[in-house]
This record gives sequence, structure tokens and C-alpha cells, in this order.
Amino acid sequence: MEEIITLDYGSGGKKTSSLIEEILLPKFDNSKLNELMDGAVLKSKGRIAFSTDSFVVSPYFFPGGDIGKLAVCGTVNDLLMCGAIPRYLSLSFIIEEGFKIEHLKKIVNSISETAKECGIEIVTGDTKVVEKGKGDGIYINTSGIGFMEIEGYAKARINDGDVVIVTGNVGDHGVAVMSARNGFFLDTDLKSDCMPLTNLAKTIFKYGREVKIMRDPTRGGLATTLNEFVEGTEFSIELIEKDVPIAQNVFTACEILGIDPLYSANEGKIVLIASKDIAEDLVKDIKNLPEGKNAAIIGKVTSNHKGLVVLKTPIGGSRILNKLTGAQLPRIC
Amino acid sequence: MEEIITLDYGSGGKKTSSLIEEILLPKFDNSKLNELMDGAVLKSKGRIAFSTDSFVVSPYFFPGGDIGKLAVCGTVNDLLMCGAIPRYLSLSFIIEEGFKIEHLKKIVNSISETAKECGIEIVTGDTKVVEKGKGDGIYINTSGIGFMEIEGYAKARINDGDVVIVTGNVGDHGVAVMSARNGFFLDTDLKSDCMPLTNLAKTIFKYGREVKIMRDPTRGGLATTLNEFVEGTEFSIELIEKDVPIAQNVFTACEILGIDPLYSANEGKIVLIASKDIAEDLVKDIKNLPEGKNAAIIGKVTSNHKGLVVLKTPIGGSRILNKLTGAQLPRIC
Amino acid sequence: MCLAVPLKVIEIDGNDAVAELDGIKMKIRVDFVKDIKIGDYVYVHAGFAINKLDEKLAKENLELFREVANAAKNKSK
Amino acid sequence: MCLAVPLKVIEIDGNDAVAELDGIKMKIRVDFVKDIKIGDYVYVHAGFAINKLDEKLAKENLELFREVANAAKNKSK
Amino acid sequence: MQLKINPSEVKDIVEFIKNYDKRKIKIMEVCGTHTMSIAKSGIKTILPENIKLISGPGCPVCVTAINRIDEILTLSQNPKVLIATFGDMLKVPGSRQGFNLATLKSMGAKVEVVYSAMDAISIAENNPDFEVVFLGIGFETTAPGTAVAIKEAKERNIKNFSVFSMHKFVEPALRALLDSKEIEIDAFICPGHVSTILGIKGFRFLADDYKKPSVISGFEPEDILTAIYKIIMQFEKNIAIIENEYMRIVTLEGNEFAQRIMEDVFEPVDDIWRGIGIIPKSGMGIKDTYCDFDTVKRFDIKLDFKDKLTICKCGDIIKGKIEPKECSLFAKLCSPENPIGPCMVSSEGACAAYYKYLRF
Amino acid sequence: MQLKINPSEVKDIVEFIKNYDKRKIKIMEVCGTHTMSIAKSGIKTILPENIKLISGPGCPVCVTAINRIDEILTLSQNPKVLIATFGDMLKVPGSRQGFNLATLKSMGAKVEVVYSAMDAISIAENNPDFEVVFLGIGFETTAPGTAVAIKEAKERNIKNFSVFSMHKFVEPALRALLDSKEIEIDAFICPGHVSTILGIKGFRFLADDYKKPSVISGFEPEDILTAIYKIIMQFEKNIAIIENEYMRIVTLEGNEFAQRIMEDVFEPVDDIWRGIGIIPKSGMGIKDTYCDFDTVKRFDIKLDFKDKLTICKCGDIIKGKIEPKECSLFAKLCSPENPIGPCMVSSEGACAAYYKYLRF
Ligand code: SF4
Ligand code: SF4
Ligand SMILES: [Mg+2]
Ligand SMILES: [Mg+2]
Ligand SMILES: [Mg+2]
Ligand SMILES: [Mg+2]
Ligand SMILES: [Mg+2]
Ligand SMILES: [Mg+2]
Ligand SMILES: [Mg+2]
Ligand SMILES: [Mg+2]
Ligand SMILES: [Mg+2]
Ligand SMILES: [Mg+2]
Repeated sequence: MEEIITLDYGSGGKKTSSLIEEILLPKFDNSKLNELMDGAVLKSKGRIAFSTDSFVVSPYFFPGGDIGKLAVCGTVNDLLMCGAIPRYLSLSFIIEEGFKIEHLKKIVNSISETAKECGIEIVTGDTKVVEKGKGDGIYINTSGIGFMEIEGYAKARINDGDVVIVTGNVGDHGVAVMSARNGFFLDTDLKSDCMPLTNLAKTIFKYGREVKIMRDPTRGGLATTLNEFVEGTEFSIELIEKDVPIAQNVFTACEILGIDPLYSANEGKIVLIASKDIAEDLVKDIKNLPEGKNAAIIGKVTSNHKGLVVLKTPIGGSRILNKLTGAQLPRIC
Repeated sequence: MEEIITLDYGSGGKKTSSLIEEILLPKFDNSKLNELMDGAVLKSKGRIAFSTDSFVVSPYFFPGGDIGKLAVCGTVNDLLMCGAIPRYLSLSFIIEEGFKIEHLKKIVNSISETAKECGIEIVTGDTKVVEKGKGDGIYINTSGIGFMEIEGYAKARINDGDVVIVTGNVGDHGVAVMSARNGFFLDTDLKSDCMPLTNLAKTIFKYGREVKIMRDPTRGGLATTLNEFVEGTEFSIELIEKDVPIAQNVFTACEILGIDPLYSANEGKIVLIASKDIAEDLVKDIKNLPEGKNAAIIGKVTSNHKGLVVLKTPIGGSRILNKLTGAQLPRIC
Repeated sequence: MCLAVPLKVIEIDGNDAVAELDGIKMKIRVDFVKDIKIGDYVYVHAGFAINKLDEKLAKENLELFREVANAAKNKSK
Repeated sequence: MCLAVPLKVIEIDGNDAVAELDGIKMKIRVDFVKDIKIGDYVYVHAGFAINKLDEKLAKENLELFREVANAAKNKSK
Repeated sequence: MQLKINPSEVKDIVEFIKNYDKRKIKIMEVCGTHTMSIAKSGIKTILPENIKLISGPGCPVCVTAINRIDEILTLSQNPKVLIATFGDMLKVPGSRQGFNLATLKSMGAKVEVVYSAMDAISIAENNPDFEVVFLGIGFETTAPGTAVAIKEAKERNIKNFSVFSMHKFVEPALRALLDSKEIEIDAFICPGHVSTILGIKGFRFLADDYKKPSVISGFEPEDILTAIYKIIMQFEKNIAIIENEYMRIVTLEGNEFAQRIMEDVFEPVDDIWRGIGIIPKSGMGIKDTYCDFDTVKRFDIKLDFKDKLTICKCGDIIKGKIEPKECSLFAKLCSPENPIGPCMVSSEGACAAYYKYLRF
Repeated sequence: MQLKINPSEVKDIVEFIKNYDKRKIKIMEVCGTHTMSIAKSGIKTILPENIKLISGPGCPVCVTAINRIDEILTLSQNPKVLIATFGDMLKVPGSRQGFNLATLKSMGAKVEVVYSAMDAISIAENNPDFEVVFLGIGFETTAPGTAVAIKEAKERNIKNFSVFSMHKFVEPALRALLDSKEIEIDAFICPGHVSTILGIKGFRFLADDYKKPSVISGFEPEDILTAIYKIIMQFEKNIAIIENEYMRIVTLEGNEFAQRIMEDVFEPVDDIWRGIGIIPKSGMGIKDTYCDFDTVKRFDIKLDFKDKLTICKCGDIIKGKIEPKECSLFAKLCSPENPIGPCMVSSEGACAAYYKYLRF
């Protein structure tokens, strides 16, 4: 029989140990984790960033990545967005009984590789097993600690005349995962953009406080993140629709399913607000990175519509771009 | 209609914001969390402990606590066991759609109260919603950061002649939860011992390096933790069965269900190995705390059975006490 | 083969009953233990009372242990 | 009312077909678009081809836009 | 294949319309997809004061009577029933506050979102223990697909599949609106995809019987702008004809195969429209030949045709009598997160479009 | 009620036994619960060399033939079937490596752990769409409860409940062992709870027919130590009688009500025991009166009675021929985490007890 996870693996006894020792430790070899204590004891430095996310993506293997890669990138990216260099990661699994050990190994492998790529150590972890029918294969939580590099990214620092920059095409992850999940398509080239934002963020860090705020526009997409930037402030964002980079196939998939790429999740993009003076240089620098080649200035900060994001359409019209209201669903109308 | 969580609450849009702003933030009011950034930026100090756990307990309300209290205590206790004073907590929910908002509020409330009791700040969080049938009401991950107080708890420091101490009755949590879950009993006084170990740990910290290692014997129970202490070492533990404190009702419930209290989870106990010289004093100190009144010396470290835990029975026999092998199940035989 | 524990009967309703020990109450069936009354102790296996535990006999059992212990002590000498 | 997108037919099997655009392939039904052949463009609504998109007519449509644009420009002056 | 023109050319049409101030024209865009496209492209923000676009009864979700929603929600509580539906229907509220397919699903009802009626058939085959009920919504563009699914289910003898038909004809609704005289509409932008099926002849009655300048339009901004231009021109020329802007796909006769399949399966029945009331012969009932696949008969649902009191003004909005912001609940009690009426639920609903895109 | 004596008094018995060196005595504890209690209290570690305790065929899980397990596992794949079982059966391996109820459950089979046969009836009532199959395992102590459940199901006309009876009689197995002469057993510790049902008379045959000193014993360490003491005394006195140490609950005639209910529902049938083979009239078949509740008839299961080849030596262990450590797989390929045979699965299995408690 194919090896599968049973409830025993979560009982805290021998099977749990064997899971840790045979599948996890060999991939995350480092002295902190090997102690197998209740937690890891770590060197710290000045101020730190701390972030957490649980990952529940379905399917857990999707074009362009898997839940493991996503779980590492997700927290690494959030730490970077705080202005920190990611250092330590915790890793916690909730596995549904019946999950294939082969799949777990594949996921663990991609966690390990992504962690290496990010230069982050996995220092503490946990594994729980839930009954069949009480999960969706596997859920992963990662929490991370980073050492602060640049302090003070905050919406309070956004100002009239600032510009909005995105580091690449938007909507890829959400559309790729939705397509992989719902089976409406036979085949596509859609791929999640899931990746660590390390190089992009480090490039941005160089511009110090000329960058006001940045964020990875994940759930809720670009539109929601931009709203978060200005809601409750005196400012609005004017977004130029035609300047927002969207891959042709993502655009087409959205047209077919009746969804909006501006609300579709990204897992490998940064959207930021920077002072106008350095915007061109910054975009040039970003474009020099392979993952930044589609970077663009997509809008600007104004005082015209306090707290709102306004989209300027190609025909010269304008409309409000709200936060996402409710999960996006394929529609016929 | 009763208010419930729907998928929209996890979409990252407006409903997610309203959940955070109306239910979570008011309970965890602190400036780090209020920023609602990708993570929290925190003051750190020298060396830190970092720990994570996901909590999947069923039922999520049980006698003596709920999943919220458990999630805070669990990570706080793990940090304490590392020799650290817990400071910051991350909080991540995986909620099944259909979950009652009233239940969520109750859980959030108990998280908030327990966090206050522990003197820990909840500084960053996440909320995901999964489809009906892909969860079990609610799962919670907490990760925590503590500032190191005592370094060097490690099994490498265990020595011949050391004694084993437990801070109170064992098996309470596991038996209480199993009883609440399986409905085999009509009614019991069984209660989880779920609580923060802060005061107990601080008392133990005072004994510095005279304490060799300590751990909260959660999943897998006392037996599994003791095995973890000596496995792979030159030493064994001799446990005196009659000295292990067990509440009478826990003992009886175990007899009825055919399970073993030594393998039943604890969520408010510490088991530790300390040098003989200070053992009596330490136990006396622990007994002075209300939560330590049943503390006892329950065994000693020997070199007789390398790597094993041996139980001395009341009739003068002995037997091996292994790690748990597989989840405990009620039996008739 | 067959775990069984002695519990005290605290409610009876036909073949259904409630038994208790140390605050742990459970529903049991008493189909094959007749003339049962509240306060009786029964051995319960898999949810069924398999027999009553007679207080007098329990005392005799204790006496038996003591006799054996005594005899053993004498023989060991 | 009815979203529909133009896709290119790349496989046909009776009333089942596969249509494609920008690498996105989907199964569609062509029950009510007869004399269809591979390479044809169809407008697809809710999984059904509702009509063929004639290349010649598409060009005429573009010309229409241009005419209108021209006329509008002249009128605006 | 090139389908779009150069933005600078579009600007010329925009410029003309923006500056057109000769007369007041109230144009109804019948189709919800037009409503959506107009809102998304910001066309309303460039129209001059004197040109008004009002949304018609062309959002299938919006026109579905609350009676039907209640019946569907009740049906979803049957543990044997699995509802297969287009995503559009998921959040349409019933008459009890907070009840919709999404919330009932989150409490255990079996609901699956499909992209095509054919998907519902596959679900039926893969779930033999469930009664799969497909919610048939939409106008003449969507109904032929449902008809194919019903025919296929019959041919393949699928026993656990049925359709709750709420399909509707566009023409009776437009006639009812025009006949009622409650409202003034000067011209129509006609639904491009319904016209694909019905042909230009399907909307000729607007010009012939009611003397309304009408243009069948596609869904790109340039399509709609061109249609508006052409309507203005009809007024300038003082004519009222039906024109076809969407020539790349709409023909004179439409898709006769689709018409035939639709006629084979459905027959006109009196139907109730949200906010409008009963319109004779405006609904598509499943013919007796296919009664085994009719959810209403299969579950013996007593269809309710009474006008249910609702505080929602969708009816007036659908009739073009008021604009969303004139509803006293708009953006206060009623929002996309907590919609009171269907016009706020559907992304192509007039209220939702207004709420999302135009509340500057 | 006081049921236990003072530890110091127990020590006196221990001391005696520890120092007893007059003769070799091989005692079989028939009951798996005794095996477990002996292991947990460490009695084996205080016995002198000349006194051996060997485990008998009294673990219901251990004696269940692999054929039955395979049949159960196959049955669990029926999507309509919900298996209700005592926790004991969950991990008993079938003949395909890695297959047991727990792993099949983790892949979607419906399996619920119950504490009582009556729980299985409640499950049947609460899951009318499932066929609830209760796995009837155990000897005369457990079978009466199953009999009550079957009678109740009949009375209450519960249509979706049946019992896969693998219940067994103890006597035929002990007779088979003693008759086979393959093994030497000098004396017996008789199962206390089976005796509660059958009475002292139920085990008289050991002394009368086979001249084996036998003591019915309770399950506390002092019970077992007393039984051992009494067995030694019988040898000292050169007698072979049946004695009752468990007097607080075991009577001469046993529980006649329970016997009667059991006889009403079950009848002796030839049955196969793991490692022993077919023993005539050793199994409890469900009588025809209750055939509606017989899983075997209901699902038309062709019971397989062929001896399946297995590498496990449980048979020899159950017969007292070898000790667990003499099996070449013991603690190597076979362990509680990955049990090959049932003796390693059940916590009262001889191999599991030895593995867990005695591998110093
Ligand atoms: S705002 Fe809401 S209540 Fe008012 S008409 Fe629109 S949908 Fe109905
Ligand atoms: S060790 Fe395993 S294989 Fe050997 S007899 Fe025991 S159960 Fe069977
Ligand atoms: Mg711990
Ligand atoms: Mg985060
Ligand atoms: Mg994140
Ligand atoms: Mg853990
Ligand atoms: Mg983020
Ligand atoms: Mg931990
Ligand atoms: Mg822990
Ligand atoms: Mg998050
Ligand atoms: Mg249309
Ligand atoms: Mg017994």
C-alpha cells in the first residue's frame, strides 16, 4: 500500500518522532532544529520583524509551485515588506489523515529548497494530524522573524504627488490556482508567480525612506492593497488602467471566467508608493532584475478623492476601485 | 439568522477587514497589531526563544478551557520550557465556513484574557477560511517569541543520580478532552489542566543550572516526554509508579476506557530533571504555588538501562515505559 | 479479553441505568443483572453490567488476600 | 446578461470541441454552431459556442469603428 | 484576429459624445453585461448631462423573483439535493435576512458552482446518490445551453438530474416596460449576445412598434460608444430604426439552431419578474416531453406568484424609474457585502455597479 | 467499597513466590486482560526461573483469523457501509501489508469506535443512509451485550444494523490446546470476567477432565499473585481442582440471564482461530431467527476458512509453544508501530505486552 499519514502520526508518540526524524529533519538540517526542544533558542539583533500566515491553498500542488513553496515565500515576503531581512522560520503542519507521504516529502522538499533560496533557517516546528474529512490534505503555518533593515514603512508617510509602482504583472497566482482548482479549463500556461521577493525588496531598501510603504498584494489583489494604503488617509490613488501590467493569458482567463485580475492574488509581486523624485530610477533598477522586468509606474497619489482608489480607464473615464467584497467566483453574466 | 463565517471572510477583502477590525483588534489592542501591516516590528534583546504550535483540539470548547486558551498557553509554555520569558505571540486562524461568530468571539475573548494573564502581546495575525467539510470548526496556530532567561536546558546535562520531578497530577487534559469528545460518559468532573506555566517556570528558573531539562508533557504524555529525555543518552529513568500523582477521577476514567494516564496529554504541568541536591527544596517551592501543590519526586536517573524509562511497580516488579505508539483509543480488552 | 470496572448504580430505568465512580457517570445497560437497586455496585464491561459486586463477598475477598499473605509470610520464614 | 469571449476552435468531436485563446484551452459544446471547422473563431458563453466570428465581418466591424471615429472627429470640429 | 481599435480613434468618438449638448436622451442599456462594461470603463463619467444611461431588466439574477430564491433555498435543505449553479446566484438573498445559497452552503447545504449546464450533468453522473438540481437562469443566450443539457440527460437516461428553469424572454419584459408608460426611455442599446441568438429581427419591434432608436451593441467600450453615437445620429436624423453595431457576430436571423433547440425544450409561460410582477408568456417553462427533468415537477414545488413585499427598489431600478442612489437603502443598509436586493448582488446589477464604481 | 489490600501485605505473597524454587510450573493465563495486567505490574520480573507464565488464546483480537479481517476490510470499502467497532480492532492487519481499518478509514472508509454494542445501534439510528455493521468480537463476557443489541434491533425494527459475529467460546479452544498435546501447560489462571458469566462450573473441565490445577482470578496484581500462590499450593498438595480467587463477583453458576440471552441469539458453529485453525463448535453464529441482523447473510459474504499463510507466529504464541522473543520478526520487522500479527496489535496481545514492557 502507498504510505499514508494516519492519526498515529499526530499522536505525539513514536510515529510523530519518525515523521520528524525521517522526513523533516534530514531536509532542514540545522543545529537549532535538531535539538527537538519545545522551541529554538536564537541569536537576535536590535529590532525584529515578526509575521505569521496559514496556507490553505487548494490544490496544494499548482502550476508554478506548491503549498510548501508558498508557505515559505509568504512569510519571507511579509517580513521583507516590513523592511526586514528574514532570518528564522517556524513550520507547522496540519495534515489530514490519508495524506500521501510521498506528497508530504515533495512539499517538504520544496520548503527546504525555497528556504535555502531565501537564506532563512527553519528552526522550530510542529505537526498535527486531523481526521479524514476535517482538512484538505495539508495546511501549513509559517511564522518568521527578520532583522530590521529599514524602519518606518507606513501609510502615514504617503504624500500627494507620490507615485505607485508595481514590480510586475498582476493577478497570476490567483488565476492560476483558481484554474487549477475548478477544472473549467482543459489546459493553460497559467502559472503562479509564487517566489521570494528578496532581491526586489533589497533593491527597494536601497532607496531608504524615499519609499513610503510597500506590500505584497496577495489575497484581495492589487486593488485591495491599494485601498489599504489610502483608506483612512487624506489621500487617494489614481491608477492608470492601461499602465497596469497584466499577462495576456491572465487577462483572457479572467475574461472567460468573469473575474477581475486586479482582485486576483499575487505571490511574487510588490506594490509600493515612492516619492516621485526617485521613481524612475527605482523602476529602472527593478527592471534590471529578471523578476522585475515588467515593473511599471501605474499611478499616483492625489488629494482628489480622500481615501479612495480611482481607476482611470483607457477611454478617459474613471471609476472607483474598491476593496474586494467577497470571494471571486466564475460567472456567466 | 445566527451570524456565521462564510468564505468571504477569508477572501482578503472587506469581510476579512471587518472580522479583524470588529472582532479581533478590540480584544488585542496594541500599537503593533493596530498597524495591520504584513508583520509586526518589535524590540528584541540578546537571545530569544522561538516556538510554534498548531491547535486542532476537538471539541474546541472543553471542560477547563477552550482552543483559544490552549493555543496561548501551549506556546507560552513551550517558550518557558526553553528558559525564556514569553513576550510576543502571533495568532493565525483557520476557520471552517459555517462557524458561529459567537463562538469565535468567545474564543477570541479567552485568547485575549489568557494573553493578559501571561503578560504576552499578540502582535501579528492571520485569518483563513476553508470550505465546509475541510476543517473542524476552528484550528489555531500560535507562534511565540520569548527573551532568554536561563540558557542551556538540554538532555546532555542529565546525570546519574539526578531526580525526576513533576509539578502536579498527570493525564488531566487528555482524559478530559477525550471524554468530552467521544461522549462515552454522561457526566464527569474531569477538567483539562490547561494553564500558563509562568509561575511554575519562574520558580524553577531560580534554581539555575541545577535544573537540567524541563518540558511540558503534552501530546504523548509523561511517558513520552521522559523517553525523550533519555533516548540516545547513556542514562535511564527509573519511575516509581506509586509516586506519580494522578487524580482519582482521571485514574478511574482511564480504567473504564482502557487507556493509560501516563500517555495522556497534560497542558498545565512540567516534568523536569534536576540535581538531587536541590530536589527537595525545589519541590517545596513548587508546592507553595497553588498549581504546584501535588508536585512530587517521581523517579531518578540511573545508568542501568541506557536510553530506557523503567517503571517500578508497587508490587516490586518493573517494566519498560515506552513512548506512545499510536493514538490512544478506548478499548474493551 | 474483557476489561470491567466496578461502578455504583445511581439511576435505573428498566434495562437502562446510570452508574458512577469518582464523579464519572455513564449510561449502562443492566439487561442481565436483575433485582438491581440504586446504590448497588456492578462490574461494567463494554457498557453492560455483567454482575453485581456483593459488599459481603468483597470483604471475603479481602480476607482471602490477607489469609494468603499470612500463609505466604509464614511459609517464607 | 451573458458574458461571451471569442475563442479559436482547435479540436472537434461531434458536438464536443476544444477552443483556445492565449494558451487557455477549454472544452466547449458546439451543438448550435454548425459547419464549424478547426481554426474557426467562436463566441463562447457558459461553455457553449453561440456563434462563429467571421474574420471578414470582424474587419468590417473595425472599419465601422473607424468610420464612426472619423465622422465623430469631423462633427466635433 | 484584431477586434479592437486604436485608443486614439476611440478618443474621437468620446470627444464627440462628451460635447454633444443638443438634446436630452435617456438610453436604456438592456443587458447587465453592458451595465457592467459601462461602469468598468467609466463611460458614465464622460457622458454629458443631457445623455443618461439607465439599466434595464437584463441581469438574470436581478430579475429573479424573491419567491424563486426562497424556493431554491428551501430545496437546498433537502439532504438529497445538490444544487449546481452559475456563481452569479450564490449570494442572492432570500426573504429571510442573511439567507442565501452561500450561507446555507456554509452550514452544510450541497452547492456547487458550474461554468456550464453540461458541468451539472457531469456532477449528476459523479454523484449518483444526490439529486442534482441545475438552476437555469438567463435569457435567450443561456437557455439554449440548458436545453442541450436537458436533451442530453434524457438521451443518456440520467435519472438524478433536473433543471429549475427561471429562464426568461427579453421581449415581453421590454414590451411590458414600454407599455406601462410609467417610464420614459428614448432609445435602447440592445443586448449583443441575446441578439446573436435571436438576430437583428429579435429587436426590430423596438423601432417598428415603439419608434425607439435602437442599436445592437457589443461589449467593448468602443462598441458601446459607437452605439451611443449611432443613437445620437438617429435623433439627429429624426429616425427610429434598429441598427447592428455588433456586426462581427450578430446576423439578421440569428442562430436558428439555437432557437430551434430552445423551442424544442421550453415553452412560454407566465412568469414573475422581481419588481415588475407577472409578465404573460415571459418565462421559459420546460415542456411536458421533458417533465422528468423539471425540478418543479420532480419535487412538486408549488410555485408562488404572489408579490412579496420587499424594501428593495430593484424593481424601479430595473424599470429605469430611479437610479441606485435614489434608493434610501443604497450604500447605507445595502451594500455588496450585505446586499438587500439582487441589483446589489450581481456584479452586473445596477446598484452594485453604481456602488462599486461610481460613489466618488 | 474497599477492594484492594495494603501493599505491604501483597509483598508477603510476592516474597513467597519469588523464593519458591521447588518445582517447574508452566501456568497459562488464558485471558488477554491478565496478560496485560501481568505485564503492567511487572509480575514476570519477580517470578523465579522455575515459574513461567504463558499467554493463552484469550485476546479476542489476536485469535481473529486474518480471513475475517480481510473480509471486514473488503466490506469497509462498500460506500454504504459504516463499520462500528471496539477500538481494539482498528489496527489489526489484514493480509495485505499496511491495510487495516485505521488506514482504510484514513482513506475514506467509514469507521467509528464504540464503547458498547448499544452505541452501534444509536449510530444506525442516526445514519439511516448507511448500513451499520458492528464487529462482534470477544468471548462469553462480551457476547451477551451483542446479543442484547441484536434483540433490541429486532424489537425496534432497525433496518440498517447488523453484526459480523466473530464471538467465540473459550472452552473449545482450551480443549483443543490440551488435546493437541503439542504443548505442555501445568496449570491455568482462568479468565475472571468470562467466569462471571459462565460461573466456576464453566472451568471445572480443566481440573476434572485434564487434571490441571486452575484458579479463577481477578485482574489486580494481588488477584493474580494470589492465584499463582494457590496454584503452587495445589502442586504442593498434589491436587488439581478449580478454585475461585475472584469471589467478589464470580459465583458457581455464573450469570444465568446473560447465558440465556446469549443462547437465544447465538448457536455454536465451527470457527477458525488465528494460528490454531478450525475448532469445531467454537464460534458463535447468529441464529436464523435473527438472520436479518447477520452481516454475513446480509452482505452475502462467503466466509473463507482456508488457512492463510502468514509469517506471524501468533498461533504458536497463543498455544503457549513459544515466547514472543522467539519469533524471528519480533522487535525487528514486527513492532506495535508496524505490527505483523495480531498479538502485536492488541494492547493485550502477548507480543505487544512483551515488546512494550519487557524488552530491557
Ligand atoms: S440599493 Fe439595495 S435595496 Fe436599494 S434598490 Fe439597490 S439592491 Fe435594492
Ligand atoms: S512478533 Fe509479530 S509476527 Fe511474531 S508472533 Fe508476535 S505478532 Fe506475530
Ligand atoms: Mg512542549
Ligand atoms: Mg503575515
Ligand atoms: Mg501574507
Ligand atoms: Mg508541537
Ligand atoms: Mg503581505
Ligand atoms: Mg512548540
Ligand atoms: Mg507544544
Ligand atoms: Mg495573512
Ligand atoms: Mg447579452
Ligand atoms: Mg476475562
